[in-house]
Amino acid sequence: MATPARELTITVTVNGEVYEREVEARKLLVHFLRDDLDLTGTHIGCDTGNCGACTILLDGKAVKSCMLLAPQADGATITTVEGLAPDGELTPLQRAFSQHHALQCGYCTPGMLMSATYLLQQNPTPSEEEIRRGIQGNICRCTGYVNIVRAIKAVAEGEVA
Amino acid sequence: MTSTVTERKVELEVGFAGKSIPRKEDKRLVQGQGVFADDVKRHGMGYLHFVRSPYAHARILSIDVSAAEAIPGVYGTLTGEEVAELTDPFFQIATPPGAYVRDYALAVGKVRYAGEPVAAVVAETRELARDAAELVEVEYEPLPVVVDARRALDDDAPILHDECGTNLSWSGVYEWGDVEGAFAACDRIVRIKELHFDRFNSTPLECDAALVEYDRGTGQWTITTNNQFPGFAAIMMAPAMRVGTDKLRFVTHDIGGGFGNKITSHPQLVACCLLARKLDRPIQWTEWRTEFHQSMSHGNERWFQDVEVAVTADGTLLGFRCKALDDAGAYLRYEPLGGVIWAQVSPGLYRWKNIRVEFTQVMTNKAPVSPNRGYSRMQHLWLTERIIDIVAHELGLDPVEVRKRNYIKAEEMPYTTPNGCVYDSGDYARCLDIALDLIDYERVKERRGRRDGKLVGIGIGSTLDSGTNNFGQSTLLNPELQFSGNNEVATVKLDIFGEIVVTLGTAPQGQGHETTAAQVVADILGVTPDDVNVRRGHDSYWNSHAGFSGTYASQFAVTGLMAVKGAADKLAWEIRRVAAAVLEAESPDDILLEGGFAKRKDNPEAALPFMAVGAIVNANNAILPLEVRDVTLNCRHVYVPPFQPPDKERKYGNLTLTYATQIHACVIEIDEETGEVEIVDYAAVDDCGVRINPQIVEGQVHGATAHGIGAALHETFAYDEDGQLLTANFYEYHVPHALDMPDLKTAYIESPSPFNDLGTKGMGEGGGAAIHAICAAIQDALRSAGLPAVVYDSHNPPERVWRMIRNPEESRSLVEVIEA
Amino acid sequence: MKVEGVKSFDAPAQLVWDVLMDPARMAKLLPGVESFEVKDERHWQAQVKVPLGMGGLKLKFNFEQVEERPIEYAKLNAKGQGVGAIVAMETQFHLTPDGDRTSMRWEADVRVAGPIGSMGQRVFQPIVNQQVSNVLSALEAQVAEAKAGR
Amino acid sequence: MLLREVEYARPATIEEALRLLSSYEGARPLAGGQSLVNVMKTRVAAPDVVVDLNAIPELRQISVQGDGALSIGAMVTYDQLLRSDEARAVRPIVGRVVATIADVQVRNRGTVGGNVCSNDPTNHLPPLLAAIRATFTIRSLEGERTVAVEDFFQGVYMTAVGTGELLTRITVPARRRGEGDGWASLTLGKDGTGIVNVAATVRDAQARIGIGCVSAVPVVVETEADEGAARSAVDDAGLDPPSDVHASGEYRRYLAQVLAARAVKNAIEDARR
Repeated sequence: MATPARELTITVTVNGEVYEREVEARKLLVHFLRDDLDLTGTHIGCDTGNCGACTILLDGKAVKSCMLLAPQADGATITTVEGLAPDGELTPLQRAFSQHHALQCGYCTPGMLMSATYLLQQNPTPSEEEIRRGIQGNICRCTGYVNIVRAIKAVAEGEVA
Repeated sequence: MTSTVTERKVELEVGFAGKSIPRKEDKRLVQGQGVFADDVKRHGMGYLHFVRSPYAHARILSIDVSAAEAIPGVYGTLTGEEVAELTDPFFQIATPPGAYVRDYALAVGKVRYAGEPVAAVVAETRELARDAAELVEVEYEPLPVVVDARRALDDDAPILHDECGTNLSWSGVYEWGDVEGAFAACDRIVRIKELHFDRFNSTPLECDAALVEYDRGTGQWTITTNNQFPGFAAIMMAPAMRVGTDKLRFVTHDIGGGFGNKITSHPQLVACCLLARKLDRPIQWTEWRTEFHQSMSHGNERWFQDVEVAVTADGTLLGFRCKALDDAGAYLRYEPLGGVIWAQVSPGLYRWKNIRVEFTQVMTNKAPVSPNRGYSRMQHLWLTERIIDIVAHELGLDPVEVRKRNYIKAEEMPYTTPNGCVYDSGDYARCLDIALDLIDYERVKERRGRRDGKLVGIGIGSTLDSGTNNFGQSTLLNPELQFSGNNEVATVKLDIFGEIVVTLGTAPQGQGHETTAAQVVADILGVTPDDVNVRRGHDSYWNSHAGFSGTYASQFAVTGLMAVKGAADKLAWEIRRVAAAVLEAESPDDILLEGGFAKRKDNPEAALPFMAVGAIVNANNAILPLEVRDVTLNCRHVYVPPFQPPDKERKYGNLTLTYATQIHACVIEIDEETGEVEIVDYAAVDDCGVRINPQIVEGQVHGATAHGIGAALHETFAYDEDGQLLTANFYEYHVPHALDMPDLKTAYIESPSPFNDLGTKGMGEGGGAAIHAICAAIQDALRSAGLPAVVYDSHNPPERVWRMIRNPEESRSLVEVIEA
Repeated sequence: MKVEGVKSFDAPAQLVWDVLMDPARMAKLLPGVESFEVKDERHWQAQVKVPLGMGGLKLKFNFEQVEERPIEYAKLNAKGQGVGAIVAMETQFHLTPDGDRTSMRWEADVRVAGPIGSMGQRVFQPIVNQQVSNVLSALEAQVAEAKAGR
Repeated sequence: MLLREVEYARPATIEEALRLLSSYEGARPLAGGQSLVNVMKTRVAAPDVVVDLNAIPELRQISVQGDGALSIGAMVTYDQLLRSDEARAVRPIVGRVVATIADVQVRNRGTVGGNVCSNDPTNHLPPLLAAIRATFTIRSLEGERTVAVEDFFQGVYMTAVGTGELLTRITVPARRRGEGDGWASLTLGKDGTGIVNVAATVRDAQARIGIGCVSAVPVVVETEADEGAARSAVDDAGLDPPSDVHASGEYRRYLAQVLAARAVKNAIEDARR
């Protein structure tokens, strides 16, 4: 990709599956996931990179997919919310979110789960303060974060199998 | 009343209702398998992008779409001129002058707020649609703007709607009791010159969106959208589009939050419909965050002026009078209903009997307002709570004592307010005591005042969450309107293989209707919620809706669940009849529904599985005894709450069915140098009668509190003098994130509503309790530190607090106490 | 948003005035001018690309000379239209000769509409101040050139 | 969302990047993209070519130089920096401040080079690097030059990095004995966008204060290492901060004084450690 191009062919591994696609250079990664790959679990809640609804794991790191161009993901490995429980067997975080009523409308939930998953990978036993810092980049308008924090804490404390 | 009522046997206290079972919705949502409006795709669909006005007020001289249409991949455009030919202006709720407003799907001739759509472009991709939108040449002649409601009626104020000849949309005087008498009888009159309730909204994380298809053969549109009140959208859209409401099929799936903000998307939906027909292809429209902030559903901004309160020496409140000046923004899309909705809670939680409000609503060059969580009552309840704290501080009384002295008492329930509303049940003083215990009031109150650079204060917010509208209140604004009462629909059926299927008329946005409906049905049919399939969302094709169907105004627990209960009761009776006939029981009353079987009470061995009942009626009915051949096992129930039309002359009558209570208490610390407010403790006590799913109720309390905290400290839709929105995205419009939110302590009592069989009350709006509590706490912190400031605005960012600390007299000068 | 100031030139008022009234020279004052065209003696048009570190902001400017009183006062309006931004500028110059120097009092009222307007004035205001100072130093250079007969 | 058409290139070396930047007019470097991409969404900025620097390993290095100074590659992410033992050892304040920038996702992607080159007045690093006297190494095809902080920041979104040039690294002098650094800010929400940001460093009873959000470039004030002195020095600095919806110029001017005093206080405490 050493010479500038308006359209590029990219190869991305998403949730274990390899996709090769033609994309416009200007296409945001989140639109590529939602519109081109039809992985609509990754949501869009703002224009400014504030809300975190589009959070995914890019090569293992939590990032906001609305602040990357699709071609930047060429060669990368991505996990989206659809990839958390590929065989339908929910992760402890997914179960905890339901048990603790950590979601209402469910729109921020995919991004929130990706940030929480990343947090617990980095720090399996976070304090409440660390949990709040870990999800600071994800806006939820329904829950006031109260039950989200409780759900993550429950997983960290091993209360959710 | 509370104690006695809680002991009353409420049918659903046994079984699944009343339990915090995990939600049926969650499994799909935690896996990203929810279906939101922007997720829906169709072959050959075109993406719509609106061309929006950069000016807050301007004449449209010309619009040239040729350059846009010339681009390959652009399917077509729509302009205001076409809209004005193809549609009629939307129906207006107001009497003149507001009635003369001509509101269309796109600006016609003139733009009246920055961000108003003037044209729409449809193209093959989202990006291309925006590229083309940039090529639409619009020539404007900018006009002077009015952004301050207090200037809107000045002689030299620019007029938004020439047809109206004024910026006044509606005005009316409400007077109940003997106001003059109260002011004659009082010991003191407390005057408050002006208070301001700020402009914000709940900014649901998902913006408005729709996928609209047009069927040339039938002339019908299918509108797959996240509009939360399809009943209202249909009433607005069909006449404007000159079609019957059945030509508009509304479908909702999962909705990413609504909070009232998704009620008035009908203009955009009309634009989508016209383009779907014009271009003969599905139209996909998704609003972007900046567009939402600039153009959708701001909350009602309100000024309270010349407030006068009649008080006796001991702090008993006799009454108040004031002017309320409401800022509707540029168009009346649900307004002027805000001009009467507040009257559901006219005395707040207090016993004063004498109230006069001169209500005036004006239009300004700002985004149109629409319902926002706590709609119109929140503004008024903020006033009553401000009054309590200002009166208490000015008269040297304890805000807690003044509240308790004036609260309506539990033994007075049901309580008829001065304007004829009936507060069904509640125990405010008890809720307050619980809230105060949760923040350890007795200990904390010793800490108030100045403490190493911080000012510590305690605040209380007591509010009502009135639910289940009597739409007859609209006739208090416009006697000609033919609206009254309310209704909601549900169907419950037993399918051929015994599957229980429920459809609702509501359009939930996270309230867990699938779960609570299943809990109610499960108890009635003797199954588990897992056995009950509640269909997601709303679909006109289910014929499971009525005129007021939707999810708004805190009513599902009453209207929605009573419809579900009614339908489930009917189905249970039909199952019993079939079983009685087949099992040769004396009567259906001898049949018991349990574990998915219809059993003879006298002989449980004689049992018919639901599958058999479903199969016989649906596919083997020749064996059915004649007397039960009328059974359909497909039961529809329309719940109609017990309302009378209100008295238009006296503006008197019951405007809502239930009144949930929210009493909040908080402790804050203010950085004395910077004015920054930090919440160090927060408690919310809720009383919404019988709770079908306590965890869901608690979640609503958390969410409403977070919205209040955001509005009180962070969120504002601020405009500059040219009418440009200064907080048009989440970068400038800061919503609380996890570090901004304190952990919340919650508690509850249950005062069942005597006015419905479930004993439930609608809830979820929270009446803005957090705004009232934080404003009170700021004033308490300043007063406790010897600063005689008055909190005069609902929104208090650091600089405003800093100014109150530096110059408390400035805000204090808004208030005077007169010895009567 | 209003910005104003006083600038002194080492040149007689008549010369400063001529520079201000000369579209060709005005063209050289604007930041990032890509094209400049004189419609008539009162109206000019320019394509400018305001240099922002993140890539220029392209605007089409229409200038109108609304008022002038040789050689002490002139008023110039400019309306710029670009993607996401509409800029309206009202500029006034007051010239007072002092000896063989000239002091110019100037006022500019800049109004911005469109997305950039909502981008945050804390970003926008410094940008305007900066562009204005660029224009003024360019003006100084033009005056110097004119004085040197170039 | 929905950007203008743009061309994309992802060079593997600095030379390649420089060649691209100098051969295409309207080419912009794309660092973390946490600011640039958002501005491109508004279409206010629309570069013709973006040169993605994310595949140039050389720009991602953190190292300690011979003189003990910390060398931070322009493409080092905030996350990388706040985890870096070198950074913690050489100049702890850098990691402490970077840890409060935006949120986890942005810190995983956002880079120090992007932060200083965008030079949004609310950015954290400009006032901090001004206070601790960082220097900036800029490369072009012609060669390399080093710029002092005073000359680096030139305006909003404008720095000494010219067209065809690239910021390759930032050098932060090591904290010497008796030296201390402090930070104080008032933000939109906790750890949010700065309303006013202040960094201070003290040494030999002298304080050097860098103030952000009050001008197009960070303002530097030098005075005695004393809270009161800092307050009045900032007062005398005659700041004329912009007003916006979050704060008036008057309030920002006052906050600058209060926060300068706090930053100096923190720096003095830091010096004792």
